[in-house]
Amino acid sequence: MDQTLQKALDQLDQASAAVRLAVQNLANAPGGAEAAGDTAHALSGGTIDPFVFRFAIFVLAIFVGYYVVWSVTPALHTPLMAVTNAISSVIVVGALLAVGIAASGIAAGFGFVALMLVSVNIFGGFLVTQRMLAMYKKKDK
Amino acid sequence: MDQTLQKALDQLDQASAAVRLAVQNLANAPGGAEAAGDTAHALSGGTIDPFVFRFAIFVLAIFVGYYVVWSVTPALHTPLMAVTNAISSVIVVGALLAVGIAASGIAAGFGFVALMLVSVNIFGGFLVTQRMLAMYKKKDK
Amino acid sequence: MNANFASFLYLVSGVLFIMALRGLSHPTTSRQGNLYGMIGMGIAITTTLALATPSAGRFGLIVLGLAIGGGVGAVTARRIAMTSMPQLVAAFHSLVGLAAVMVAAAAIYAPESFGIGTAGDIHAQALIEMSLGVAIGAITFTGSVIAFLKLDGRMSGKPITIGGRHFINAALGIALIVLIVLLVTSESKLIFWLIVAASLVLGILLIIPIGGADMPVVVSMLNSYSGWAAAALGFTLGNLALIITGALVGSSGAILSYIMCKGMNRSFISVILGGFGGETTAAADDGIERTVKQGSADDAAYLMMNAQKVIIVPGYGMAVAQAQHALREMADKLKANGVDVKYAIHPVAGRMPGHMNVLLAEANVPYDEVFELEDINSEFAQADVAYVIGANDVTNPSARDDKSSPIYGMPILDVDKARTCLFVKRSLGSGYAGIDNTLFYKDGTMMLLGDAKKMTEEIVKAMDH
Amino acid sequence: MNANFASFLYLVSGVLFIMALRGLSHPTTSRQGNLYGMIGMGIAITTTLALATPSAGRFGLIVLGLAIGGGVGAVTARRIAMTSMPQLVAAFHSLVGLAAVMVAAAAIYAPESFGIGTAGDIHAQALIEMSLGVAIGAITFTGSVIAFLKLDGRMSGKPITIGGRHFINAALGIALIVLIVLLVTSESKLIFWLIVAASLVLGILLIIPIGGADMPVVVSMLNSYSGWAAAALGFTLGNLALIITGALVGSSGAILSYIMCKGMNRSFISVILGGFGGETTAAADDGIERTVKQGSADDAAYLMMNAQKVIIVPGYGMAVAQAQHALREMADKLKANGVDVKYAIHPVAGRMPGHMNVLLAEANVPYDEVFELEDINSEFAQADVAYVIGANDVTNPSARDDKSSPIYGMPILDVDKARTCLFVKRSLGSGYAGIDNTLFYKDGTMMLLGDAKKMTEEIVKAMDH
Ligand SMILES: NC(=O)c1ccc[n+]([C@@H]2O[C@H](COP(=O)([O-])OP(=O)(O)OC[C@H]3O[C@@H](n4cnc5c(N)ncnc54)[C@H](OP(=O)(O)O)[C@@H]3O)[C@@H](O)[C@H]2O)c1
Ligand SMILES: NC(=O)c1ccc[n+]([C@@H]2O[C@H](COP(=O)([O-])OP(=O)(O)OC[C@H]3O[C@@H](n4cnc5c(N)ncnc54)[C@H](OP(=O)(O)O)[C@@H]3O)[C@@H](O)[C@H]2O)c1
Repeated sequence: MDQTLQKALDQLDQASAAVRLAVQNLANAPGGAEAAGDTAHALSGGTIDPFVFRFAIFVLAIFVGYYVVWSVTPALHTPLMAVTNAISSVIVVGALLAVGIAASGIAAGFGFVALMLVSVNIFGGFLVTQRMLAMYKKKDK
Repeated sequence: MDQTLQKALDQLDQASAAVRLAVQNLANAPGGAEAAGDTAHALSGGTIDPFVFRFAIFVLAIFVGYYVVWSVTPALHTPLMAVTNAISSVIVVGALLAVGIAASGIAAGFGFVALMLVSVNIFGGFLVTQRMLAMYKKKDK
Repeated sequence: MNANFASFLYLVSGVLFIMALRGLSHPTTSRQGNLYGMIGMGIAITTTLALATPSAGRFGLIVLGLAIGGGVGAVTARRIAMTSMPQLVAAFHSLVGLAAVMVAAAAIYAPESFGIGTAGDIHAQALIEMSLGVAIGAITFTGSVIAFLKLDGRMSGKPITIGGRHFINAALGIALIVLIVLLVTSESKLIFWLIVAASLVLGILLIIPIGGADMPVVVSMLNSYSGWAAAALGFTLGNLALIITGALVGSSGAILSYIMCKGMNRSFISVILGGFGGETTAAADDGIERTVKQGSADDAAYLMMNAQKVIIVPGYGMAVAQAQHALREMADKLKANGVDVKYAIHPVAGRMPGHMNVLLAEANVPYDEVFELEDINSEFAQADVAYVIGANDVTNPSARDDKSSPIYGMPILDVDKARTCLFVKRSLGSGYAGIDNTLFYKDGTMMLLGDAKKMTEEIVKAMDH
Repeated sequence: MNANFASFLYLVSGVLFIMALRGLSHPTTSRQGNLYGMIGMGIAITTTLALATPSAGRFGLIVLGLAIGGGVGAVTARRIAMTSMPQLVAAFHSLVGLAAVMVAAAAIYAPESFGIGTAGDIHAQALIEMSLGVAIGAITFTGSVIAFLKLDGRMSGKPITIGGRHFINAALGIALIVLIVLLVTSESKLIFWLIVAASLVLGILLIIPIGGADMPVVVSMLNSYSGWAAAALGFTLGNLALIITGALVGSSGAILSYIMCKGMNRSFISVILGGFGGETTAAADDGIERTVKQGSADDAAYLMMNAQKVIIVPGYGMAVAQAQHALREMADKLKANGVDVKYAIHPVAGRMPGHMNVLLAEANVPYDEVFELEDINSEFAQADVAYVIGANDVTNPSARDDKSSPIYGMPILDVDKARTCLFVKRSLGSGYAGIDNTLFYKDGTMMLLGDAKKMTEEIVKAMDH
């Protein structure tokens, strides 16, 4: 009996070891699968870090900014300063996130301060731009 | 003895079942972890389909193209046609891929044809542009 | 090579292509720009090779393909006459179109290698992107072939209009959509080739009804198409260089088409619908007796040598006659005699945007003597002679005065404001738009009937007497 | 909300911001553009709320924050005088800078909520991006506060130069880099706040040595900084709207700084190094006796009423005196009398790009009577009177003729080419650049000494006689 038991327990040990191995394999599986797809995935972008994409977007946006700002008529350079200021307050998305879902109260607090500050900008910036632009008129004939 | 053995085997069964469960959990783990990060990841872009990024890049590149082409001087519109033609042969990357690593021979064959065709363009396009541009000269004083 | 780094390099090559186009904003920076373009292409090719790491045999194939194509391209680029540019560009577009089809076919036959799934299980998104790419590519291919044939005179420039073609085209368009849906659901190679076939036919049908003279707009439009095809395949392959370049080329072609249409004061739609401007028609014989003052080369030489200021207005006829070198010689003679000589270029003179500029540059005319319409139009009033060589429509005052004229509203060069207006052309026939030019019968006009090159050479000779 | 769809919406809002700037290419499209900007912001906010789905309590907080800030902003926007624009923009920048710091702080204190890792295990990349964002944000904050104080006259405009400041700045810069490295390795909150503190100090030290008059360049530069800070946080949050907008704002500020420096013919570096142009200095008394022809309002009224063409050249003094409304009245009187009146604006007239244009627009001067330097400079030769009101440097011929002048090479308005040149200012003192204007002593010049507004009003009265 003892022998059989011993055998059974050995079996158990072996089995669990085998399973442990399988688990390990499985845990590594995603990596393994990717390695298999290899250059293919690399070329298709399957494994590309989103940072690369964001960086590309950033670079192209700088080009767009360059051209779009040079095409602004000098007569509207003051409104341009006001409106770029207004749109830079899109940082409000970070503030909203902090106030909305931050797990820590202190983070939510920072977010609330940020939210108040940029709200001044959002409303102030767009409205003052609107006020300025409303003044630019053509000769009435 | 039989009893003990039975017990041991039962234990084995239970153990393997538990491990199977663990394995399953582990297999689902990546998905599960993502689900936990939830809105957080969503906001950080962790789960964003690369298509969205590519689309953003595409849209911004259209803006850049719009501005950069309008800024081309009319005197160089013919070279512009030649050079855009040359750069559109960047499709060569697809052809290289097909010839270089395509598992199927027929795919490699298609790739080879494509490669020959765009090579005409790459060399022809840039060289003819160069030839044209070399002709534009300032008055020599 | 690391995939992230590769993507970064593809971005770099995209940016270099942007810099290439940016360089064209001025002749002095343009050569540098072209160099950026070449470097960008080099980076894209090297990166792909480094990523794919092909076997030695495959690598040999690649080198072979590049060498064959590159050789043909290089020789063509060296040999081609500047006046054949429109044809050349059309021919090159067709290659890009066909290559796009081939690349898509390779992807369908070996999806694993392109990372878009496995045979029988290709991602639906990739299939959609690919079928868009292949359809646009195939249309670009046959469309460009037709454009090439028409521009090269190997096919009549006459618009070939088939009854009910709009209906046929619409039916083909719908069929294409249905086929794409079928491809996504079935992933059948047969359907893939049906898409290719339908698109090839559509490409032909779309372009044959368009007259030869409208081909430049078509070539530019097809340029735009080849860009969108590249971008679509860029999405499939997840390649940033392709996506960025596709968008650039797509915008570029569209803008040039727009510029041409605006310069002709026609709508893009009317060009695409076709049936306009086939062969040049003879002068309308409306029964009214009109007198024309005809002059000789000697008259012209005398007039210009005694002028203070001469403005040269080249047009399509100069390109046909290859008269640019003779013209430069004539201008040199005049300048040596103290005459102020300038060139005035209408935005749609010739048959391609910038057509006249490149020909004048070929004849070594410095680009700072060549002016655009807005910059020189006010100077005609102070000019003694306007020497109009092979241009017609771009001087036609009916665009300014006659509301019923088909070109009414198109900006024109005010050659009629010059003291004397010399017209070098072979007949009193009309130009591209097929309408009569009342300027020929005006008091201050003198017609120099003959081939542009021969006439100019005779004038040069007469100047030596 | 689906994360992909949200990203798409962020892209849409980025594109709307591009359209907002694009609209400013012409006054007629500019209002539409501003509307696009508002819609873009609305989409960004709504999308974020839909993604985050805050609890009712938190939602209340958000509404409260928006309401408080929005109220303050709206009231400020309505009340602010147009002449105070430079200050206002500086003040607004400081808010964006501080908000960037606060957002970064929130991210450090609750990394899970921002998806950048867990407390104690924040991704290194996110930490780097964040510390860049927070450093630039903090510099923007204190820098803008100083700029605001100087522009608003609450602090002396004199450059405050501390000995060895370049050394201190360099040391602070190095300290910042070390701190960022430490933050990435330790993730300590203390170090985060040290970064904030060092950047706040750096912001002050960078701006106080710059003279009040150079503040516009600084404001524009800080505008650019606020953009880069937003972009850096955009990388951390993986938010497309932030990345795109940050790049737009960053470019915009940099280009405006460049335009200003070029217009002043100074290098950006020399502006940033500071120590230039504090208070306006008195006319240099070089011992040479020079005669000045002084006139009265009656003289000026007589001269202008009998002129055919008058060109008005406004400058900083018009802004100080708020003379734009009186000026418009004067122009109306002249026009009613058949005089041709135009306004000529130098690119750096006033203290802010487009400063004069916005003031004239406020006084209902139609923008098609207002011309830029290149477009009107040739017309001074045909003008009977150039009415220079509160402008000085932008007319100084030493920029054209005197190679030793600090403003040599800066383009100027050729008011000296007009038959008579009227200068309205309070003294013979110099302007922003602190250099003497030889034009005051020229034959064709008549000085109208006095406040710009009062003098113009007197001229208007005199015209009624
Ligand atoms: N540039 C573009 O991008 C573009 C694109 C599409 C369409 N177009 C159209 O093309 C036209 C261009 O105007 P254009 O004034 O340059 O040309 P045009 O109006 O087409 O006139 C060309 C003239 O050249 C003459 N000609 C032809 N061969 C000649 C030769 N060997 N020697 C001397 N004269 C010769 C012809 O008259 P004879 O037959 O009497 O000799 C003809 O009237 C416009 O209508 C424009 O809308 C331009
Ligand atoms: N626009 C920009 O973006 C910008 C940015 C940075 C720097 N700047 C610089 O600012 C300068 C602008 O030139 P500018 O010609 O407009 O101005 P300016 O050269 O600074 O001259 C302004 C003149 O206005 C007079 N003034 C001041 N208050 C007055 C009042 N109440 N009534 C009448 N006159 C008054 C002053 O003379 P009195 O004291 O004798 O009255 C002064 O000479 C340039 O040097 C430019 O480089 C411009």
